[in-house]
Amino acid sequence: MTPHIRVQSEPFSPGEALEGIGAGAAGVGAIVSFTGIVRDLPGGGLLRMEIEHYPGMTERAIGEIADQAVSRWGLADCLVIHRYGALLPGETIMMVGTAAPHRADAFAAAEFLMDYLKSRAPFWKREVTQEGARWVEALDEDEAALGRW
Amino acid sequence: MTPHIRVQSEPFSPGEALEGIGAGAAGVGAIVSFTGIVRDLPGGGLLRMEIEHYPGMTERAIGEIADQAVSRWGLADCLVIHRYGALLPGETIMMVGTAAPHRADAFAAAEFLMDYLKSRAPFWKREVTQEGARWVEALDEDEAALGRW
Amino acid sequence: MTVDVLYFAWLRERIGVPRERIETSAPDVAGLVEELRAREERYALAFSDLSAVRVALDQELATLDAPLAGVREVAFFPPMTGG
Amino acid sequence: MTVDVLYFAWLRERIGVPRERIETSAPDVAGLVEELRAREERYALAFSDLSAVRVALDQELATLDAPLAGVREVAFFPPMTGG
Repeated sequence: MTPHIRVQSEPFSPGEALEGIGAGAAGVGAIVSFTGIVRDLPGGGLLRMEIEHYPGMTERAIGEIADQAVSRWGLADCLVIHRYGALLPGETIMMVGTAAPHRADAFAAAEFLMDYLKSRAPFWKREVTQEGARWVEALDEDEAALGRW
Repeated sequence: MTPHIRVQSEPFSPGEALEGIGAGAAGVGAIVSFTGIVRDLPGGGLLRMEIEHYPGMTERAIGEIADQAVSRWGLADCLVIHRYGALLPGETIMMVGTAAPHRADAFAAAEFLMDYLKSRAPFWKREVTQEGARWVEALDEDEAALGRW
Repeated sequence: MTVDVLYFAWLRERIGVPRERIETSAPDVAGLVEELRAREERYALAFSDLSAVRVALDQELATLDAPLAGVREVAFFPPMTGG
Repeated sequence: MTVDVLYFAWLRERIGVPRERIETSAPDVAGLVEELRAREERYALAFSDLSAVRVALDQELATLDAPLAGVREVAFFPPMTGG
Protein backbone atom coordinates (compact mmCIF):
# COMPACT_ATOMS: atom_id res chain seq x y z
CA MET A 1 0.00 0.00 0.00
CA THR A 2 1.03 3.60 -0.52
CA PRO A 3 1.56 5.58 2.70
CA HIS A 4 -0.44 8.77 3.12
CA ILE A 5 1.97 11.67 3.60
CA ARG A 6 1.11 15.30 4.22
CA VAL A 7 3.64 18.09 4.72
CA GLN A 8 1.80 21.32 5.46
CA SER A 9 1.81 24.56 7.41
CA GLU A 10 -1.93 24.44 8.15
CA PRO A 11 -3.29 22.99 11.40
CA PHE A 12 -5.05 19.63 11.19
CA SER A 13 -7.34 17.58 13.40
CA PRO A 14 -5.67 14.43 14.83
CA GLY A 15 -9.12 13.04 15.60
CA GLU A 16 -10.28 13.33 12.00
CA ALA A 17 -6.98 11.88 10.81
CA LEU A 18 -7.30 8.92 13.20
CA GLU A 19 -10.78 8.11 11.88
CA GLY A 20 -9.28 7.71 8.41
CA ILE A 21 -6.43 5.36 9.34
CA GLY A 22 -7.11 1.82 8.15
CA ALA A 23 -10.60 2.75 7.00
CA GLY A 24 -11.65 0.34 4.29
CA ALA A 25 -8.54 -1.85 4.67
CA ALA A 26 -9.18 -5.54 5.33
CA GLY A 27 -7.76 -7.48 8.27
CA VAL A 28 -6.97 -4.49 10.47
CA GLY A 29 -7.03 -5.37 14.18
CA ALA A 30 -4.77 -2.68 15.60
CA ILE A 31 -4.31 1.03 14.99
CA VAL A 32 -1.63 3.09 16.72
CA SER A 33 -1.30 6.86 16.51
CA PHE A 34 1.32 9.26 17.79
CA THR A 35 0.66 12.99 18.02
CA GLY A 36 3.46 15.47 18.74
CA ILE A 37 2.59 18.74 20.51
CA VAL A 38 4.63 21.94 20.96
CA ARG A 39 5.61 21.94 24.63
CA ASP A 40 6.34 25.14 26.47
CA LEU A 41 9.86 25.48 27.89
CA PRO A 42 10.39 24.09 31.42
CA GLY A 43 10.14 27.57 32.97
CA GLY A 44 7.56 28.80 30.42
CA GLY A 45 8.18 31.69 28.05
CA LEU A 46 8.09 29.98 24.65
CA LEU A 47 6.54 32.50 22.27
CA ARG A 48 6.52 30.16 19.30
CA MET A 49 8.28 27.23 17.68
CA GLU A 50 9.42 27.76 14.10
CA ILE A 51 9.90 24.73 11.91
CA GLU A 52 12.00 24.98 8.76
CA HIS A 53 12.09 22.18 6.22
CA TYR A 54 13.59 21.25 2.85
CA PRO A 55 10.71 21.18 0.35
CA GLY A 56 11.02 18.24 -2.00
CA MET A 57 13.47 16.28 0.10
CA THR A 58 11.02 16.30 3.02
CA GLU A 59 8.34 14.40 1.11
CA ARG A 60 10.93 12.07 -0.37
CA ALA A 61 12.62 11.27 2.96
CA ILE A 62 9.30 10.69 4.75
CA GLY A 63 8.13 8.54 1.85
CA GLU A 64 11.19 6.29 2.09
CA ILE A 65 10.85 5.93 5.86
CA ALA A 66 7.13 5.14 5.56
CA ASP A 67 7.72 2.60 2.76
CA GLN A 68 10.22 0.82 5.00
CA ALA A 69 7.70 0.69 7.86
CA VAL A 70 4.96 -0.66 5.58
CA SER A 71 7.04 -3.49 4.19
CA ARG A 72 8.83 -4.40 7.41
CA TRP A 73 5.68 -4.66 9.55
CA GLY A 74 3.13 -5.54 6.87
CA LEU A 75 1.06 -2.44 7.50
CA ALA A 76 -2.43 -2.17 6.05
CA ASP A 77 -2.22 1.61 6.34
CA CYS A 78 0.36 4.25 7.22
CA LEU A 79 -0.12 7.98 7.74
CA VAL A 80 2.41 10.74 8.35
CA ILE A 81 1.46 14.41 8.76
CA HIS A 82 4.17 16.97 9.59
CA ARG A 83 3.74 20.72 9.82
CA TYR A 84 6.23 23.50 9.21
CA GLY A 85 6.16 27.23 9.91
CA ALA A 86 5.39 29.01 13.18
CA LEU A 87 3.51 27.06 15.86
CA LEU A 88 2.29 28.13 19.30
CA PRO A 89 2.72 26.10 22.49
CA GLY A 90 -0.01 23.46 22.65
CA GLU A 91 -0.35 23.22 18.86
CA THR A 92 -0.02 19.87 17.12
CA ILE A 93 3.26 19.57 15.18
CA MET A 94 2.87 16.17 13.62
CA MET A 95 1.20 12.79 13.68
CA VAL A 96 1.89 9.25 12.57
CA GLY A 97 -0.63 6.45 12.28
CA THR A 98 -0.21 2.75 11.59
CA ALA A 99 -2.73 -0.03 10.97
CA ALA A 100 -1.86 -3.74 11.12
CA PRO A 101 -3.47 -7.08 11.91
CA HIS A 102 -1.74 -7.29 15.32
CA ARG A 103 -0.82 -4.76 17.98
CA ALA A 104 2.91 -5.51 18.26
CA ASP A 105 3.44 -4.61 14.57
CA ALA A 106 1.36 -1.43 14.76
CA PHE A 107 3.30 -0.25 17.84
CA ALA A 108 6.74 -1.13 16.47
CA ALA A 109 6.05 0.58 13.14
CA ALA A 110 4.82 3.77 14.83
CA GLU A 111 7.92 3.94 17.05
CA PHE A 112 10.19 3.26 14.09
CA LEU A 113 8.50 6.07 12.13
CA MET A 114 8.97 8.49 15.02
CA ASP A 115 12.61 7.58 15.58
CA TYR A 116 13.44 8.03 11.91
CA LEU A 117 11.37 11.18 11.34
CA LYS A 118 13.16 12.74 14.30
CA SER A 119 16.67 12.30 12.87
CA ARG A 120 16.29 11.56 9.16
CA ALA A 121 13.57 13.88 7.85
CA PRO A 122 14.83 17.38 7.00
CA PHE A 123 13.11 19.51 9.63
CA TRP A 124 14.78 22.00 11.97
CA LYS A 125 13.15 23.50 15.04
CA ARG A 126 13.83 26.98 16.37
CA GLU A 127 12.55 28.17 19.73
CA VAL A 128 11.60 31.82 20.00
CA THR A 129 11.37 33.48 23.43
CA GLN A 130 11.36 37.09 24.65
CA GLU A 131 15.15 36.79 25.02
CA GLY A 132 15.70 35.69 21.43
CA ALA A 133 15.72 32.59 19.27
CA ARG A 134 17.78 29.42 19.33
CA TRP A 135 17.97 26.36 17.10
CA VAL A 136 16.97 23.17 18.90
CA GLU A 137 19.97 20.85 19.05
CA ALA A 138 19.70 17.23 18.04
CA LEU A 139 20.08 14.87 21.00
CA ASP A 140 22.58 12.03 21.07
CA GLU A 141 19.77 9.83 22.40
CA ASP A 142 17.68 10.49 19.28
CA GLU A 143 20.50 9.32 17.05
CA ALA A 144 21.10 6.37 19.38
CA ALA A 145 17.42 5.40 19.16
CA LEU A 146 17.95 4.42 15.51
CA GLY A 147 20.26 1.66 16.68
CA ARG A 148 17.39 -0.46 17.95
CA TRP A 149 15.98 -0.93 14.44
CA MET B 1 -4.09 12.50 37.78
CA THR B 2 -7.09 10.19 37.67
CA PRO B 3 -7.28 7.99 34.56
CA HIS B 4 -10.43 8.22 32.46
CA ILE B 5 -12.02 4.78 32.25
CA ARG B 6 -15.13 3.79 30.33
CA VAL B 7 -16.59 0.27 30.17
CA GLN B 8 -19.58 0.29 27.87
CA SER B 9 -21.52 -1.67 25.27
CA GLU B 10 -22.19 1.39 23.08
CA PRO B 11 -19.97 2.26 20.11
CA PHE B 12 -17.68 5.27 20.49
CA SER B 13 -15.63 7.50 18.20
CA PRO B 14 -11.85 7.00 18.55
CA GLY B 15 -11.33 10.35 16.83
CA GLU B 16 -13.43 12.23 19.36
CA ALA B 17 -11.73 10.36 22.18
CA LEU B 18 -8.27 11.22 20.82
CA GLU B 19 -9.14 14.92 20.72
CA GLY B 20 -9.83 14.78 24.47
CA ILE B 21 -6.59 13.08 25.52
CA GLY B 22 -4.25 15.50 27.25
CA ALA B 23 -6.55 18.44 26.51
CA GLY B 24 -5.91 21.13 29.08
CA ALA B 25 -2.99 19.29 30.67
CA ALA B 26 0.29 21.22 30.91
CA GLY B 27 3.60 20.00 29.53
CA VAL B 28 2.19 17.43 27.10
CA GLY B 29 4.49 16.81 24.12
CA ALA B 30 3.44 13.31 23.10
CA ILE B 31 0.12 11.50 22.77
CA VAL B 32 -0.14 7.83 21.84
CA SER B 33 -3.38 6.00 21.09
CA PHE B 34 -4.14 2.37 20.43
CA THR B 35 -7.43 1.28 18.89
CA GLY B 36 -8.47 -2.38 18.76
CA ILE B 37 -10.76 -3.54 15.95
CA VAL B 38 -12.74 -6.78 15.52
CA ARG B 39 -10.91 -8.66 12.77
CA ASP B 40 -12.68 -11.18 10.60
CA LEU B 41 -11.37 -14.75 10.77
CA PRO B 42 -8.52 -15.60 8.33
CA GLY B 43 -10.93 -17.30 5.93
CA GLY B 44 -13.81 -14.92 6.69
CA GLY B 45 -17.11 -15.99 8.19
CA LEU B 46 -17.10 -14.23 11.56
CA LEU B 47 -20.73 -13.30 12.24
CA ARG B 48 -19.96 -11.45 15.46
CA MET B 49 -17.62 -11.26 18.42
CA GLU B 50 -19.27 -11.45 21.83
CA ILE B 51 -17.43 -9.95 24.77
CA GLU B 52 -18.38 -10.98 28.30
CA HIS B 53 -17.01 -9.15 31.33
CA TYR B 54 -17.20 -9.08 35.12
CA PRO B 55 -19.02 -5.87 36.06
CA GLY B 56 -17.42 -4.22 39.05
CA MET B 57 -14.14 -6.09 38.83
CA THR B 58 -13.62 -4.81 35.27
CA GLU B 59 -13.57 -1.15 36.32
CA ARG B 60 -11.46 -1.96 39.36
CA ALA B 61 -8.86 -4.00 37.42
CA ILE B 62 -8.57 -1.42 34.64
CA GLY B 63 -8.28 1.33 37.25
CA GLU B 64 -5.37 -0.40 38.97
CA ILE B 65 -3.57 -1.03 35.66
CA ALA B 66 -4.08 2.59 34.58
CA ASP B 67 -2.91 3.95 37.96
CA GLN B 68 0.28 1.95 37.58
CA ALA B 69 0.87 3.35 34.09
CA VAL B 70 0.28 6.92 35.26
CA SER B 71 2.73 6.74 38.15
CA ARG B 72 5.38 4.69 36.38
CA TRP B 73 5.61 6.90 33.29
CA GLY B 74 4.48 10.22 34.77
CA LEU B 75 1.49 10.48 32.47
CA ALA B 76 -0.36 13.78 32.17
CA ASP B 77 -3.44 11.90 30.95
CA CYS B 78 -4.58 8.33 30.54
CA LEU B 79 -7.71 6.99 28.84
CA VAL B 80 -9.09 3.45 28.60
CA ILE B 81 -12.34 2.59 26.81
CA HIS B 82 -13.40 -1.06 26.53
CA ARG B 83 -16.66 -2.35 25.09
CA TYR B 84 -18.59 -5.52 25.90
CA GLY B 85 -21.52 -7.24 24.20
CA ALA B 86 -21.89 -8.27 20.56
CA LEU B 87 -19.61 -6.58 18.01
CA LEU B 88 -19.44 -6.96 14.25
CA PRO B 89 -16.22 -7.36 12.21
CA GLY B 90 -14.69 -3.92 11.69
CA GLU B 91 -16.16 -2.47 14.87
CA THR B 92 -13.93 -0.83 17.44
CA ILE B 93 -13.54 -2.96 20.60
CA MET B 94 -11.39 -0.73 22.73
CA MET B 95 -8.94 2.13 22.92
CA VAL B 96 -6.17 3.35 25.16
CA GLY B 97 -4.61 6.80 25.13
CA THR B 98 -1.61 8.22 26.95
CA ALA B 99 -0.20 11.74 27.20
CA ALA B 100 3.29 12.52 28.49
CA PRO B 101 6.04 15.12 28.06
CA HIS B 102 8.16 12.75 25.93
CA ARG B 103 7.38 10.14 23.30
CA ALA B 104 9.20 7.17 24.86
CA ASP B 105 7.03 7.37 28.00
CA ALA B 106 3.78 7.75 26.08
CA PHE B 107 4.62 4.72 23.90
CA ALA B 108 5.79 2.53 26.78
CA ALA B 109 2.72 3.33 28.88
CA ALA B 110 0.34 2.55 26.01
CA GLU B 111 2.02 -0.81 25.34
CA PHE B 112 2.01 -1.63 29.05
CA LEU B 113 -1.72 -0.83 29.23
CA MET B 114 -2.45 -3.08 26.25
CA ASP B 115 -0.39 -5.99 27.56
CA TYR B 116 -2.08 -5.85 30.97
CA LEU B 117 -5.62 -5.26 29.68
CA LYS B 118 -5.19 -8.30 27.45
CA SER B 119 -4.41 -10.72 30.29
CA ARG B 120 -5.45 -9.03 33.53
CA ALA B 121 -8.77 -7.31 32.88
CA PRO B 122 -11.77 -9.66 33.16
CA PHE B 123 -13.00 -9.84 29.57
CA TRP B 124 -13.65 -12.98 27.56
CA LYS B 125 -14.13 -13.09 23.79
CA ARG B 126 -16.36 -15.55 21.96
CA GLU B 127 -16.33 -15.90 18.18
CA VAL B 128 -19.64 -16.72 16.53
CA THR B 129 -19.68 -18.21 13.02
CA GLN B 130 -22.26 -20.08 10.95
CA GLU B 131 -20.77 -23.32 12.32
CA GLY B 132 -21.18 -22.30 15.95
CA ALA B 133 -19.41 -20.39 18.69
CA ARG B 134 -16.08 -20.81 20.40
CA TRP B 135 -14.33 -19.04 23.25
CA VAL B 136 -11.12 -17.35 22.17
CA GLU B 137 -8.20 -18.97 23.97
CA ALA B 138 -5.58 -16.89 25.75
CA LEU B 139 -2.20 -17.05 24.02
CA ASP B 140 0.98 -18.00 25.82
CA GLU B 141 2.63 -15.03 24.10
CA ASP B 142 0.14 -12.63 25.71
CA GLU B 143 1.02 -13.93 29.16
CA ALA B 144 4.71 -13.84 28.25
CA ALA B 145 4.40 -10.20 27.14
CA LEU B 146 3.86 -9.20 30.78
CA GLY B 147 7.38 -10.33 31.55
CA ARG B 148 8.91 -7.33 29.80
CA TRP B 149 7.43 -4.95 32.37
CA MET C 1 -19.72 -19.29 55.93
CA THR C 2 -21.75 -18.15 52.93
CA VAL C 3 -20.14 -16.91 49.73
CA ASP C 4 -21.44 -15.72 46.37
CA VAL C 5 -19.76 -17.80 43.69
CA LEU C 6 -19.64 -16.35 40.14
CA TYR C 7 -18.76 -18.13 36.91
CA PHE C 8 -17.76 -16.58 33.59
CA ALA C 9 -17.28 -17.66 29.98
CA TRP C 10 -17.13 -21.44 29.45
CA LEU C 11 -17.13 -22.09 33.21
CA ARG C 12 -20.51 -20.36 33.35
CA GLU C 13 -21.73 -22.38 30.36
CA ARG C 14 -20.60 -25.72 31.78
CA ILE C 15 -22.00 -25.11 35.25
CA GLY C 16 -25.17 -23.62 33.84
CA VAL C 17 -25.61 -20.62 36.16
CA PRO C 18 -23.81 -17.26 36.29
CA ARG C 19 -23.80 -17.10 40.08
CA GLU C 20 -25.01 -18.97 43.15
CA ARG C 21 -24.86 -18.62 46.91
CA ILE C 22 -22.89 -21.42 48.55
CA GLU C 23 -22.49 -22.55 52.15
CA THR C 24 -18.93 -23.75 52.66
CA SER C 25 -16.49 -24.65 55.39
CA ALA C 26 -13.48 -24.78 53.05
CA PRO C 27 -10.46 -22.91 54.41
CA ASP C 28 -9.20 -21.88 50.99
CA VAL C 29 -10.09 -21.70 47.29
CA ALA C 30 -8.72 -25.17 46.57
CA GLY C 31 -10.98 -26.59 49.27
CA LEU C 32 -14.00 -24.82 47.78
CA VAL C 33 -13.17 -26.24 44.36
CA GLU C 34 -13.03 -29.75 45.88
CA GLU C 35 -16.48 -29.26 47.43
CA LEU C 36 -17.89 -28.05 44.12
CA ARG C 37 -16.34 -30.92 42.16
CA ALA C 38 -17.95 -33.43 44.54
CA ARG C 39 -21.39 -31.90 44.00
CA GLU C 40 -22.31 -32.87 40.46
CA GLU C 41 -20.85 -33.98 37.16
CA ARG C 42 -21.14 -30.48 35.61
CA TYR C 43 -18.88 -29.01 38.32
CA ALA C 44 -16.39 -31.87 38.00
CA LEU C 45 -16.30 -31.18 34.25
CA ALA C 46 -15.91 -27.42 34.64
CA PHE C 47 -13.05 -27.83 37.12
CA SER C 48 -11.36 -30.81 35.45
CA ASP C 49 -8.33 -28.77 34.34
CA LEU C 50 -7.38 -26.25 37.00
CA SER C 51 -4.52 -24.88 34.91
CA ALA C 52 -7.24 -23.29 32.74
CA VAL C 53 -9.09 -21.75 35.69
CA ARG C 54 -8.45 -18.34 37.25
CA VAL C 55 -9.99 -17.05 40.48
CA ALA C 56 -10.80 -13.65 41.96
CA LEU C 57 -11.69 -13.03 45.61
CA ASP C 58 -13.83 -9.95 46.15
CA GLN C 59 -12.87 -8.83 42.64
CA GLU C 60 -9.10 -9.15 43.10
CA LEU C 61 -7.12 -11.85 41.29
CA ALA C 62 -5.99 -14.58 43.68
CA THR C 63 -4.49 -18.07 43.67
CA LEU C 64 -5.94 -21.47 44.58
CA ASP C 65 -4.17 -21.53 47.93
CA ALA C 66 -5.67 -18.17 49.02
CA PRO C 67 -7.70 -18.38 52.26
CA LEU C 68 -11.46 -17.77 52.11
CA ALA C 69 -11.81 -16.16 55.55
CA GLY C 70 -13.80 -12.93 55.26
CA VAL C 71 -14.35 -13.31 51.53
CA ARG C 72 -17.85 -12.55 50.22
CA GLU C 73 -17.49 -13.04 46.47
CA VAL C 74 -15.53 -15.78 44.71
CA ALA C 75 -15.32 -15.74 40.89
CA PHE C 76 -14.05 -18.53 38.63
CA PHE C 77 -13.18 -17.94 34.98
CA PRO C 78 -10.80 -18.94 32.18
CA PRO C 79 -7.67 -16.91 31.34
CA MET C 80 -8.78 -13.45 30.26
CA THR C 81 -8.86 -12.40 26.61
CA GLY C 82 -9.48 -8.66 26.63
CA GLY C 83 -7.92 -5.91 24.57
CA MET D 1 30.42 21.99 -13.23
CA THR D 2 27.60 24.08 -11.83
CA VAL D 3 25.63 23.05 -8.74
CA ASP D 4 22.82 24.59 -6.75
CA VAL D 5 23.94 24.80 -3.13
CA LEU D 6 21.24 25.06 -0.45
CA TYR D 7 21.67 25.96 3.21
CA PHE D 8 19.23 25.35 6.04
CA ALA D 9 18.75 26.42 9.67
CA TRP D 10 21.82 28.05 11.26
CA LEU D 11 23.96 27.29 8.20
CA ARG D 12 21.57 29.42 6.17
CA GLU D 13 21.68 32.15 8.80
CA ARG D 14 25.48 32.23 9.01
CA ILE D 15 26.00 32.20 5.28
CA GLY D 16 23.20 34.68 4.72
CA VAL D 17 21.50 33.13 1.70
CA PRO D 18 19.19 30.10 1.38
CA ARG D 19 20.66 28.97 -1.93
CA GLU D 20 23.20 29.96 -4.54
CA ARG D 21 24.54 28.63 -7.83
CA ILE D 22 28.21 27.69 -7.61
CA GLU D 23 30.81 26.82 -10.23
CA THR D 24 33.07 24.13 -8.81
CA SER D 25 35.72 21.66 -9.90
CA ALA D 26 35.73 19.80 -6.58
CA PRO D 27 35.59 16.01 -7.00
CA ASP D 28 33.62 15.44 -3.80
CA VAL D 29 31.63 17.15 -1.05
CA ALA D 30 34.70 17.67 1.14
CA GLY D 31 36.41 19.48 -1.75
CA LEU D 32 33.38 21.73 -2.24
CA VAL D 33 33.40 22.57 1.47
CA GLU D 34 37.08 23.54 1.21
CA GLU D 35 36.33 25.84 -1.71
CA LEU D 36 33.46 27.45 0.20
CA ARG D 37 35.54 27.89 3.37
CA ALA D 38 38.22 29.70 1.35
CA ARG D 39 35.70 32.15 -0.08
CA GLU D 40 34.77 34.33 2.87
CA GLU D 41 34.73 34.48 6.64
CA ARG D 42 31.01 33.68 6.85
CA TYR D 43 31.55 30.35 5.05
CA ALA D 44 34.58 29.51 7.20
CA LEU D 45 32.44 30.18 10.26
CA ALA D 46 29.48 28.12 9.02
CA PHE D 47 31.72 25.15 8.21
CA SER D 48 34.06 25.45 11.21
CA ASP D 49 32.72 22.27 12.88
CA LEU D 50 31.98 19.64 10.25
CA SER D 51 30.73 17.17 12.87
CA ALA D 52 27.67 19.44 13.13
CA VAL D 53 27.05 19.54 9.37
CA ARG D 54 24.98 17.09 7.34
CA VAL D 55 24.78 16.95 3.55
CA ALA D 56 22.26 15.79 0.97
CA LEU D 57 23.00 15.27 -2.73
CA ASP D 58 19.97 15.64 -4.98
CA GLN D 59 17.80 15.31 -1.87
CA GLU D 60 19.38 12.08 -0.59
CA LEU D 61 21.50 12.03 2.56
CA ALA D 62 25.19 11.57 1.77
CA THR D 63 28.60 11.79 3.39
CA LEU D 64 31.49 14.24 2.99
CA ASP D 65 33.47 11.81 0.85
CA ALA D 66 30.63 11.37 -1.66
CA PRO D 67 31.57 12.29 -5.27
CA LEU D 68 29.92 15.29 -6.90
CA ALA D 69 29.88 13.95 -10.45
CA GLY D 70 26.42 14.35 -11.98
CA VAL D 71 24.98 16.04 -8.89
CA ARG D 72 22.75 19.07 -9.47
CA GLU D 73 21.70 20.00 -5.93
CA VAL D 74 23.87 20.00 -2.80
CA ALA D 75 22.30 20.87 0.55
CA PHE D 76 24.09 21.59 3.84
CA PHE D 77 22.30 21.63 7.18
CA PRO D 78 22.67 20.79 10.88
CA PRO D 79 21.49 17.46 12.34
CA MET D 80 17.72 17.24 11.83
CA THR D 81 15.26 17.86 14.63
CA GLY D 82 11.89 16.80 13.30
CA GLY D 83 9.11 14.86 14.96
